[in-house]
Amino acid sequence: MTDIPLDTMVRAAAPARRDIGLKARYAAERRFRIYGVLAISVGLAFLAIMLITIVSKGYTAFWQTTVTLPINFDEKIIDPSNKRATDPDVLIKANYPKLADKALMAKLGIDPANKPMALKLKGFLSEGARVQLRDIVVADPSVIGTTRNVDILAAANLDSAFKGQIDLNVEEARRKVSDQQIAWMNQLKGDGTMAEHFNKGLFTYGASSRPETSGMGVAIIGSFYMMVIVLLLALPIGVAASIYLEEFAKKNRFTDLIEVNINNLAAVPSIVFGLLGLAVFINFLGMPRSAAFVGGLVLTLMTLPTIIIATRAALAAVPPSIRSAALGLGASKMQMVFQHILPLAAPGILTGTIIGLARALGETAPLLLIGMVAFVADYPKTPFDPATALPVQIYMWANEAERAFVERMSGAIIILLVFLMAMNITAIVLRRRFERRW
Amino acid sequence: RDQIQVAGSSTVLPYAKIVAEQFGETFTKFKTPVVESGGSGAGIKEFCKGVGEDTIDIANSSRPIKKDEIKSCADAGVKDIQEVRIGYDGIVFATDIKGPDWALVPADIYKALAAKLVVDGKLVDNPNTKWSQVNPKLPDWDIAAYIPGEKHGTREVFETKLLDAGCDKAAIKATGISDDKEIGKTCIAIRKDGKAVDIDGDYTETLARIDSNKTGVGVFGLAFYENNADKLKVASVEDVVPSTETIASGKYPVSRPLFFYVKKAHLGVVPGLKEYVEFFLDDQMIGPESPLAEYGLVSAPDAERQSQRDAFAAGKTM
Amino acid sequence: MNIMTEQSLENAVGDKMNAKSNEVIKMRGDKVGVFYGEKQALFDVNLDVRLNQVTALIGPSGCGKSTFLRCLNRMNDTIDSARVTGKITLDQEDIYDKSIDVVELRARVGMVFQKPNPFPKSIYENVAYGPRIHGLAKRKADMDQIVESSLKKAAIWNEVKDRLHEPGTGLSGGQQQRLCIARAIAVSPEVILMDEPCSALDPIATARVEELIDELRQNYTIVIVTHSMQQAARVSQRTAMFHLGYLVEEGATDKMFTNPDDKRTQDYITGRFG
Amino acid sequence: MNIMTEQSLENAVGDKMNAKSNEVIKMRGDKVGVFYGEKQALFDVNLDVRLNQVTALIGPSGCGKSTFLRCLNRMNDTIDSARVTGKITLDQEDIYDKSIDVVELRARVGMVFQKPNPFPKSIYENVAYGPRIHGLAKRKADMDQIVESSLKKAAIWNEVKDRLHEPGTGLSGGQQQRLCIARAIAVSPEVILMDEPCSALDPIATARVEELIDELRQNYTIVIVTHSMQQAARVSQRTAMFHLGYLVEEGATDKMFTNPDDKRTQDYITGRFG
Amino acid sequence: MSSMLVLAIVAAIGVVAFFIGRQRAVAQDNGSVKPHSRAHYHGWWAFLLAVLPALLLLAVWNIGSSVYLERHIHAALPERTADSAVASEALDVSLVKSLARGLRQLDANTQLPASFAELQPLLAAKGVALATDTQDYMIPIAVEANAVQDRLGLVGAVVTLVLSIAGAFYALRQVAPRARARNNVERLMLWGLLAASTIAILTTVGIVLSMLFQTIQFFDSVSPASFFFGTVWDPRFAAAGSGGSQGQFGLIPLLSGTLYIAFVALLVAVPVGLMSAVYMAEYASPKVRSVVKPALELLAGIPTIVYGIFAVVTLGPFLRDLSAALTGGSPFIQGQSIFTAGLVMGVMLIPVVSSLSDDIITAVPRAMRDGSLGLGATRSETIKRVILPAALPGIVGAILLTASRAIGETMIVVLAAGVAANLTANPFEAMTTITVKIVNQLTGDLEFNSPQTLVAFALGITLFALTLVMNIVALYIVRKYREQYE
Ligand SMILES: Nc1ncnc2c1ncn2[C@@H]1O[C@H](COP(=O)(O)OP(=O)(O)OP(=O)(O)O)[C@@H](O)[C@H]1O
Ligand SMILES: Nc1ncnc2c1ncn2[C@@H]1O[C@H](COP(=O)(O)OP(=O)(O)OP(=O)(O)O)[C@@H](O)[C@H]1O
Ligand SMILES: [Mg+2]
Ligand SMILES: [Mg+2]
Repeated sequence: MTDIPLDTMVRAAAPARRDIGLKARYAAERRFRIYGVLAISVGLAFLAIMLITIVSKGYTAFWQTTVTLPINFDEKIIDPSNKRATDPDVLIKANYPKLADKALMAKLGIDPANKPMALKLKGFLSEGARVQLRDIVVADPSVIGTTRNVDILAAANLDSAFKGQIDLNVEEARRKVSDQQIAWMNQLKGDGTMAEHFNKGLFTYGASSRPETSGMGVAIIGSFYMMVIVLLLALPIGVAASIYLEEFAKKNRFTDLIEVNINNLAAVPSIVFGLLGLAVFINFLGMPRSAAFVGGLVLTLMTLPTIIIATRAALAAVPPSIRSAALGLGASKMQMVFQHILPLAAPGILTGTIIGLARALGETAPLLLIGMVAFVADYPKTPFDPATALPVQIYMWANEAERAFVERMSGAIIILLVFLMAMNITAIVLRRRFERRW
Repeated sequence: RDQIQVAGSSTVLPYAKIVAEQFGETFTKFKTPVVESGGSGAGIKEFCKGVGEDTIDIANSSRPIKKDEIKSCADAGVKDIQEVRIGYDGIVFATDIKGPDWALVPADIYKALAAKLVVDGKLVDNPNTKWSQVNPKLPDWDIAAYIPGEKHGTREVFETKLLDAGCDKAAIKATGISDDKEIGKTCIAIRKDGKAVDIDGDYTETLARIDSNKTGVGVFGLAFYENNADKLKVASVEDVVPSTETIASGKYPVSRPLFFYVKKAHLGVVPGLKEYVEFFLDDQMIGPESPLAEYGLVSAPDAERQSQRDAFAAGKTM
Repeated sequence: MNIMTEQSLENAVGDKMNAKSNEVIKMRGDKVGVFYGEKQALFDVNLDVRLNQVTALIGPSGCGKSTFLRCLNRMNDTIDSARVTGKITLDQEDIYDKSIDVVELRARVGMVFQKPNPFPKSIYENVAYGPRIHGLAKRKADMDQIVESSLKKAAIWNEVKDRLHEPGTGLSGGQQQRLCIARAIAVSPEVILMDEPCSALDPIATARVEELIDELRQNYTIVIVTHSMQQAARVSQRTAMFHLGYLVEEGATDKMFTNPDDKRTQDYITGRFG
Repeated sequence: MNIMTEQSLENAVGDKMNAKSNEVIKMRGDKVGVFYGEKQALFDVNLDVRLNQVTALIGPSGCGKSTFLRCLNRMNDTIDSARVTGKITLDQEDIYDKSIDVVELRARVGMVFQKPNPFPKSIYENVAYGPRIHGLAKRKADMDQIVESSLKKAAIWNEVKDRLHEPGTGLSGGQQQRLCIARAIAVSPEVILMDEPCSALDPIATARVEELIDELRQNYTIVIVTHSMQQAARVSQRTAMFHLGYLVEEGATDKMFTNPDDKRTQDYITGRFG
Repeated sequence: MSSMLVLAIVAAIGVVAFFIGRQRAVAQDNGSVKPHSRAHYHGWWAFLLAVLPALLLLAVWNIGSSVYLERHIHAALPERTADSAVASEALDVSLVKSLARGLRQLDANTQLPASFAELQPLLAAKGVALATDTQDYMIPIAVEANAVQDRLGLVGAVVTLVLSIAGAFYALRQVAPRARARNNVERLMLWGLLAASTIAILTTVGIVLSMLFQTIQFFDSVSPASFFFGTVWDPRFAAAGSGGSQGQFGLIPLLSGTLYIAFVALLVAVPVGLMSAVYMAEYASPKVRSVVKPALELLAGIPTIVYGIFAVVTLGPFLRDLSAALTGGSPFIQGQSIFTAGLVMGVMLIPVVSSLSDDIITAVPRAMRDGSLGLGATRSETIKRVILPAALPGIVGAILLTASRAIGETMIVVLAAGVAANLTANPFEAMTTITVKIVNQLTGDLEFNSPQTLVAFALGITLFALTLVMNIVALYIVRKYREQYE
């Protein structure tokens, strides 16, 4: 019926075009969009700037200068009176730095008798060499008398100098590295004895007062314990609380009270949770100080609101039709929740949990009051042993006087950010993967 | 518990850390002590909580323990406290390395930083905006001083040794304030117009401020300054350049003692506690050539160090 | 099922209201009123549901059809603000009585909803869910048997028998609705409530479901809400007309559609409103 | 309006197709197809909308009535996945042409939705919204005048004239829908599209809106989607029957309801399905 | 018998009861009556009845017996005299208690010396530290206390086990086809869920309690009026010798600093966050959205200390130099300022605002959008005139929530805004906040029981009350808004 050509068709009157200010309105439209783009750019620009500043400051921390020296495990120095068979302490107390110094002097061609020269070598190699060499000998006393190549850490100042972070224009007396040391450094650099290696120690060492031997080993373990505790406690409790509030609770004063409480706890400054932890867990319940367990409990309380809020949203997103379907079949409410709603809400709950965990992972203030901002050199074997956490390590390094720590701090921030981003991205991917459109 | 627990002052923390680390390395049968930071107050508070496994063994402090605190300690059963003075902390003024040399006297500092000055016989808000107005010999820089915040023990030293010392009490009295206490208060009140900036963080933060404001003057611990001597230039006070020597000899006026307190009841109970304290007090650690001195601790004179060792060995309590 | 029917028959003896002996009253609403908070949505509804018959509830939107239907298996309990007055009996037991367990009630009075709402699980699991929570199958084989027979009764077996372990949500709308019916049947309810079961379906699917309802009537008592007069006419034996929360008229479907007593029924059926 | 009609009359001279000279074609769909993503929802629809007549679109749920309606003022543009093929003209201009501004188009082809959707603003502001964004009133007095006349045309003036500044959401459903109609009228559209405007209303409100539509026909061209055959019969001059995305049949309403050409139309109208 | 052992036995009883219960239920189902609950519910019910009351009793018993023990020791101690060796009665009791605990570490056959001096080395060898105050007369009391404790423990264990078995039997006897085991189990589960949700309240109570005591102590020395209405924050360092706890503890400068910084932060976060949310919800293609949204959310994942360091090291100097360049001389923006802190905090809060408002904007029904677009409005007109006004209450609620976050933030302010408690209106000067002072007063070298430290707790409670009020208001607004569309 519409197969007639258009021009023969009855022409409806085209009414006069009204002026509805289109030009100005489209300009406004464009402006509005630009505001939006601007807003987003501001956010992203800040993100980029922050990431760039942090990375550019910290990436050098992942490299560490070492000096490869042929160490002669001289029995005369380690155990001059040959008592090690009877007194194992001999191997522990021996003067290991001397071994390293001797090797270095040999390498540099310094006459050991030239005392003033030898003195200038002080502070070239890390004090950590003592422990490093001792561990080799204690593990295998048969090395005594042999010569081995060992990678000895350079002292922090030399490390900085090697990386070019020390301003050589400053007069020598004001520097931590002398001109002579620089010369030696260049000599060793030339023959490849001194070189940068990937800084494994940053991940394995515990706290130390020497930058080159300090690492985040204890902090990583401590943070790991705390995250496990938070996960084990906050997830079930949070989910249970959300289920109650979302599925069972009648709207009344009591549930309002809980709701206000939860929202409020999400906004309470984190240090206040530290006060709570100190008062309740340590003073009242007598739990140990500095322990990852207590830290975990405090962070659990801090994370709970986040998890509850996310879980409730996830539960509420499950469509009512699923609920009616289950109830209509004669499932009890409990069965409905645990067999249908909860599995369907799981991705949302997981996302919320990961975000909550990420937040807990980055938290310093509450740990300050329960003794976790501390110098801990030994690995914690259980969550009840003293430990620190990643952000705490950052905080402590930030407060160090030695400059080499600043570099480590930035490195530690990068590591923490990598962890956090990994968690956040997991959450985002999870959410995207399981996002359900009902 | 097989690990010594230490808490307290963040000024003492770096020294305690060095000792703890070396202690752990030397005495392999003991674990490395745990050293918390968190401030003298919080440290002493934990210390005074009682005796037993779940309380700390040592409190580091950058000030002497107060009477009230000793009393609270006793009330909780911590009666026998051994005080150990490990050395001194010098408090220095420093500017950016590129700046001119500074020579200060307490009166300069008072005139530059006090909240109120006596001008023409009247107590008025501090009118000085440039150092050169305070003392023509000082550079023509806007006053911008980064001083320790009130939470720091250093602040107290700063107030008594510099402000109070530089304060012209007679002039204040002449304005009609008769109460000595009131005068004392006026002397140490610091201006709040942004020229004097409290720093509650550590010296790193002060350094960051100087870094970003090249005409700022910062207050540092000697140790911190020495670690950053390539960035900072130190000012002399009363023509004495601060150094471990001048401070130890008492020539440099601004310094304070550092302490730690040991719970006697824990000695011989917590493994290694006694050894730790002895190790700490050894000249190897706090002597003039020791790592702590190298880090910036001002060693006490020989006799004083010896008396500390003797007092500890004798079990002298407060 | 047979046992129960006989029982109910016995109970029905002496019932004066029902003229024909096969018209046993399975459920009865007595002065049923429903409030949502302050607002009353249903007023004094007296309505009988007869055994092995299809009762259709018709009426304009918002007149309370769904509300009444949901009273019959206490689904209204799940709405916080809802409050039911009056009395509803199932085999002469008051279903709002304390002694009645609501879960058990819902197993006896099943429900099919307007929008097909299969669980996001496999077809098999959808059907097996009810029997599983009620412990109706001791062995896997029993369960297989229940699933198969339910799907067969719901006239969907042939379409899904090769894909029992694929998700139920992957079926077409009409298939989903029949799956939901199969799911309801699987727990062997005595009464099945259906709230506009075809309104989201295409004509062909609608026809299949209507056929199915007619078959199911042999074994189950069915109450169906529909907004299509034609559908009511096609599938039901009895029709109840609601308006603004009141039951306007109730009677045999034939009579309702040819010779209604009430003007409003007349108007509604002829499309004067709604 | 009168002028236009006269003009159109002139234009209509020589039109072979339209028997009656007043049947001017206002909008025309030519092989209109709509895809939602991969899925085609509408196939090759050729349909004319005649000036100053009410065209009803009927058909079972999901057959594409709303989809077609929303093509007429390009509301489908707001759905990301939607894609329109074919050609739709308004006064012989292709509305999907680059030269056509969609904002202007929608000012000319207004729309009323299934669920009354007044803005959460005052009644006055609801009606004034359109004229304001289009800058149709220079002065406050002009605006008052537009609001009043629109509300009058929508037959709701008397009910709201004393509460113009109370929120529009506080009205009853039927009033809200008439308010939405007033809102649409206020921008003086040429065509008004209505998608099941009465489905959420009670019978009395429905009757009032139907009356209103009949009155509006004098000045506007109206396209209405309805699932009630009776409503279509009551208010429309022409009816188009959709099924599964195809236009099954189109013609004068009288003929469609008494003597449809297509078996499916017949079945649908008599309630065999849907 | 140790509590651990009792726990293990109770658990074992529970497990056995579970299996018996389930078995009985299965056995009874002969098909004649339709069982009410499935067999495993009977099992669970038996388990729960065997375990829960017993555990509850054990907990109560343990608490009760420690209270009893304390009284017992108290009664046994000799009358206190004026020159009593020990400082206080409470300390007396706790000395005995720790002595008793220590004695347990000794081998059973050790001969107990009568004097503390002899006892101490024995205990020290076991790693038990005791206060030097411990008196000789305490030793027999401690021994006696241990005996009492043992007796109480034994009775408790027996009673617990009896209760556990009784519970199991009771539940098992109930097993019957029509018994409502499922309802019972579910009721208990419900209680469990309820308990979980009360943890939020307990946490709040805990927080308040952990600050209340010290707050009261603080108000003993400083009047509430001078705290709440004081305009000067200058808690003098309790200088040695000056004995001074004087000082001015005026909340106003801190409070105004807190609010000011939060305000600046919101000034940054709200427009940026809101516009991003609008753009993302209304304009951005799914692809852009899927990249930008997570990227913005990363901002929320960066630890605040990193923001703080960024502010001090990078942004602060930059702004100062910028302002110096602008005026061509002295900078009007200080390195540390409200502006810097607010800016950085605002950036941190962008994702908070944007994700909250995103939810709210998408919650505005599509009908609103269609209504406006259908009238020929452009998208931005629709957003500005319909969507945002409709979403306004929700957005206000979101902003309040964000504000309470801003108020509670610490690390950024410490680093970026400084610690000087000024009272100024100039945003380019330094100011400080309540949270900063809480941290500082707690972690400094201040005397721990002086008002200077205690004020931290008063500040904490004030802050807590502040955020609580804001949350209540926010919740109220959001609720009202929600009702509009439901
Ligand atoms: N959960 C509820 N809370 C408050 N009021 C409700 C609720 N559910 C329904 N109502 C109201 O109760 C009345 C009856 O609703 P009901 O859903 O029973 O109508 P209906 O006849 O099923 O309509 P439809 O044909 O649209 O499904 C309506 O006015 C409705 O607004
Ligand atoms: N936004 C969308 N995305 C994808 N598919 C859609 C969308 N909107 C509609 N459809 C599909 O297009 C088809 C036609 O839908 P339409 O809404 O036009 O039907 P209708 O005739 O208006 O039905 P009803 O009477 O239920 O309103 C349906 O199959 C529907 O599922
Ligand atoms: Mg309904
Ligand atoms: Mg439609």
